[in-house]
Amino acid sequence: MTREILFAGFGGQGILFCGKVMSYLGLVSGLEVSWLPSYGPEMRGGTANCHVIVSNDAVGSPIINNPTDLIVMNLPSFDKFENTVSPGGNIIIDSSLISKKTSRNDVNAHYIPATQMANEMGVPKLANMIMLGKLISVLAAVSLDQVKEALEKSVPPSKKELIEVNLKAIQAGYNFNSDI
Amino acid sequence: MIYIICGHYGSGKTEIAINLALSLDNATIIDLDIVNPYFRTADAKEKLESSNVRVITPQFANTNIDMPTVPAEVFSALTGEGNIIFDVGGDDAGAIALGQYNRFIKEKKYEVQFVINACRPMTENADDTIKLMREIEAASRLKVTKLINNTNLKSETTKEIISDGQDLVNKVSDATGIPIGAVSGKKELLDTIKTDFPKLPLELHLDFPWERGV
Amino acid sequence: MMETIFERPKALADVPFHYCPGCTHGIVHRLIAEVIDELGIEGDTIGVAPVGCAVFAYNYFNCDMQEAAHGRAPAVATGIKRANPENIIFTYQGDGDLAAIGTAETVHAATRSENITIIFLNNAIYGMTGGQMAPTSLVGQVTQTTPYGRKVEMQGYPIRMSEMLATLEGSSFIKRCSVDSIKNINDTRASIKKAFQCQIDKKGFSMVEVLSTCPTNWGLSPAESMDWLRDNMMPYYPLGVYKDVTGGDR
Amino acid sequence: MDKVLMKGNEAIAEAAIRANCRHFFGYPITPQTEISAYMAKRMSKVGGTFLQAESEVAAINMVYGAAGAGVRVMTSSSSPGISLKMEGLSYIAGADLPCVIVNIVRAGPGLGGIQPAQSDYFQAVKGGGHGDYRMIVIAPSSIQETVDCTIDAFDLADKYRMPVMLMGDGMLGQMMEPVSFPEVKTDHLPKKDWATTGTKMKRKANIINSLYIHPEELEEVILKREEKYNTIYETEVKYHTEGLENADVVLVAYGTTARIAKAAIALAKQNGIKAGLIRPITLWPFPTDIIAKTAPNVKCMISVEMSTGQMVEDIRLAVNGVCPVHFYGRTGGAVPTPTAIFEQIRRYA
Repeated sequence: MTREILFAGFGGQGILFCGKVMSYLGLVSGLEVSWLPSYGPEMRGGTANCHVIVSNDAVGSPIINNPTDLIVMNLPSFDKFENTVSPGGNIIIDSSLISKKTSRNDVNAHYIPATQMANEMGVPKLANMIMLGKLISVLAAVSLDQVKEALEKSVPPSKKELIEVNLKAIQAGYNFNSDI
Repeated sequence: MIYIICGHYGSGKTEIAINLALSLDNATIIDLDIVNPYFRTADAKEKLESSNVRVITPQFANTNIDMPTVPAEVFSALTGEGNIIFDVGGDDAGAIALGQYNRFIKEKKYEVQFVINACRPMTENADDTIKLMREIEAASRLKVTKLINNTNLKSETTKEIISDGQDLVNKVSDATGIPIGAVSGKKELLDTIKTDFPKLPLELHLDFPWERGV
Repeated sequence: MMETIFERPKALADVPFHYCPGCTHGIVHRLIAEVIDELGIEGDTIGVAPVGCAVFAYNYFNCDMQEAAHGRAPAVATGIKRANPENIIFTYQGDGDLAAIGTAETVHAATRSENITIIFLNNAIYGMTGGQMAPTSLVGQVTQTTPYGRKVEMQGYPIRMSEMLATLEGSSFIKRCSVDSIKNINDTRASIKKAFQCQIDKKGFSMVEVLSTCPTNWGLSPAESMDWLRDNMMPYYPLGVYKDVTGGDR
Repeated sequence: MDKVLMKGNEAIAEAAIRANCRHFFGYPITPQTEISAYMAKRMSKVGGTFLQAESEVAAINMVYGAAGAGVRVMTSSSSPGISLKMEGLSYIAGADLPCVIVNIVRAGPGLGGIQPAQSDYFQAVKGGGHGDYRMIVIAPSSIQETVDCTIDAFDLADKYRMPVMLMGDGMLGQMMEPVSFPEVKTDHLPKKDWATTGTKMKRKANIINSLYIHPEELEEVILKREEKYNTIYETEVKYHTEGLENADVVLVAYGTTARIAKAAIALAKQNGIKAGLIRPITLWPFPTDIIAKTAPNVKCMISVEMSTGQMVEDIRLAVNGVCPVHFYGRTGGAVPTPTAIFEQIRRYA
């Protein structure tokens, strides 16, 4: 099993953090992982993306050219990466920020209004965790205990109190049924 | 007698100083070139010493160190007997180092020989040459007493080149009233020219590694 | 019975100096060695030698020494001090080293209040390379690279390092001295001692600037050089204490 | 669990601390800044020194001073900053001081760009600074290997009294992978009795210096150092190979590029082409022997680099005309793709 997951959106949406939690999820599940961010000017407000590979085998190239899973949180990233997704792969789209639908019929599209849900929950910054919850449910590979363990490793000790609320957001995404 | 050999960079001061030292009895040659660490009296030290010439050089001459410190021995040589030849560094920059010995030099009989090579840039015409000479005089606080025509293009020197250089040296002499001491050059060439001035045939002592015999 | 009236300081190595006759490097080396003896710190002292005429300073002291690249002595000293804060570190630098190529290292060592001592020889000329303009060469001074005299519009003004470093919060003891007379030589010795004491007391950055001569490149006899120093350098570089906060706590 | 997820830059910093490096002098530059940031946080907690210097020039000279004083010391930078450190590096080599320099390479020349590159290969292995000197250059290709190589770098520096460079690219510095830290031992290494720690009036003064008055004296010192370099060439070469048996085409690549090359080799296999990989881990000393030994058995070799072709020259020297050596590279911060490398394999197979 190898998942090549591309997270993409605006700087400030927590894209890199989202990928980091996913990497820790792989780590606590005993898998090989790699996490590669885009860095530099993009980090300071432009588009941001990161490549996460989770695999049973040693990770070769850490660069993803054709993701098996794409998580997009803005339109430019959707336009840029939509066609790179491997056939049979997943695209998870924040439908409160991207009104377009995918034109591809060889991938599974999951539309979730993550930003709107986060606002309604009173945690506007956690749309990224809602998206991650959706990805976890799509991949159906891990337990919530493992998610909690991964969060504990990703969040610095000074911000421990945020673990619970992050977990709630992940759960909301996990439970959201976008496929009706 | 103190002979001070000065002039423009690359005018041939060191070769003239070495030849002069070899021609005199009881001679001490002082390498006072604080400007350029290459092609200096120290290169001919062995040859000079085997001909009984005392050689005083900056202590780091011919080492890896670019530090032209002048040795205290110079003062002792100046207070002793015999002939002293100062091989001075190029231009006024090189002549500055003479300044500290001014008092000692003036107490003795001395000659300041200004070497001219008309083939060198910055001494191609009389005005520039005189200007440079005046700068050297100011830096050393000594007056030039003789001009030496050492015009040459190294191995490509011809008698025409020497005679062109003589025209320049004559002009400098006329304008300043400083007498011409000699025309210098390789003996074979000097033999081919006619001149009213004394000839100073040179045997060359500074060479490149590829010119040295095995 | 003979009485010893002149003795080589123990911290000074038993080798002849290479300096030109009349050069003041020798005097200042001796003063540093005397101070090291007086303070009894030879076994703890590490000196940093510069590039410049004092490039061989590492041969002249009996303490451990490091040679530094041109201008980098304060950075090298910082590295040594941070590796072992109990050692006493001094740098010995000329004007080109300290005030031109190494200005950044000097200023930042001072502003960090790096607990080191700098002995700064200012003779207004580059000696090692044969008499070119120094950052401290005076206006009008003729050097190999200012053949028509240093001109403000071309080369700017000579830099006063003691005054400049004294404005920095981090400097603790800054003094300008001279070695042109017995009285001033004694004062320089006392100032060097105070600078080392400042470091021993962990009070931060100290520097003693010493106005010095260069007979060879100035084209003057040693005696004339001393006159030139007094007549030309002292008016522009006044002697005195520019900073002294060693009395209280920082 | 003994594994942690770390960025390459963080892993280098932590590995250095585990290797008992307690002195770090740095200056910020992308994409290696995390090393400084990590050191700033961690050094004070382990009783070490982190100092942000006023420039790369000052930082490397602080390294010189501290190395001369006998401690394990490190600095890190990225390409333009490494250029500034070259003066100090030459002095460190000339004074036989041990230290570790990290170069997280970005695109050049000049200001270039912050994206990953391997275009500092020449600078690292052929000199950069002035004079006859060598530097051990190690190029890891995963974060775990980065940890191991950092620890090795300190040991090699101390063993041979010389600067060792750890060279990664921006991608390796920025990416995260799980790592574990081995236990570090240093008791097998020589004592630093040459260091300037104060004579305590019990020994002769130690002098750290690279200046020699007479050419013959300097020549002798250099030739002695050359003997040391020869020993290193004989004993410290490190590389990794894959699928060399029966390979028609062999890729030679290091660092991140080697991982992309692996993906290309997998593509080749799917298409029925037998390709192998030689991955130099030490760039100096260069794995000349394995390349020379492999050359007669293959159709050709392809050097894959993030440059316009630098390591390829050393491969050609090693191959010495026995088989063709081709080059494929991307530069300026662009990264080769597995597909593009595979196209090269297909072209020459």
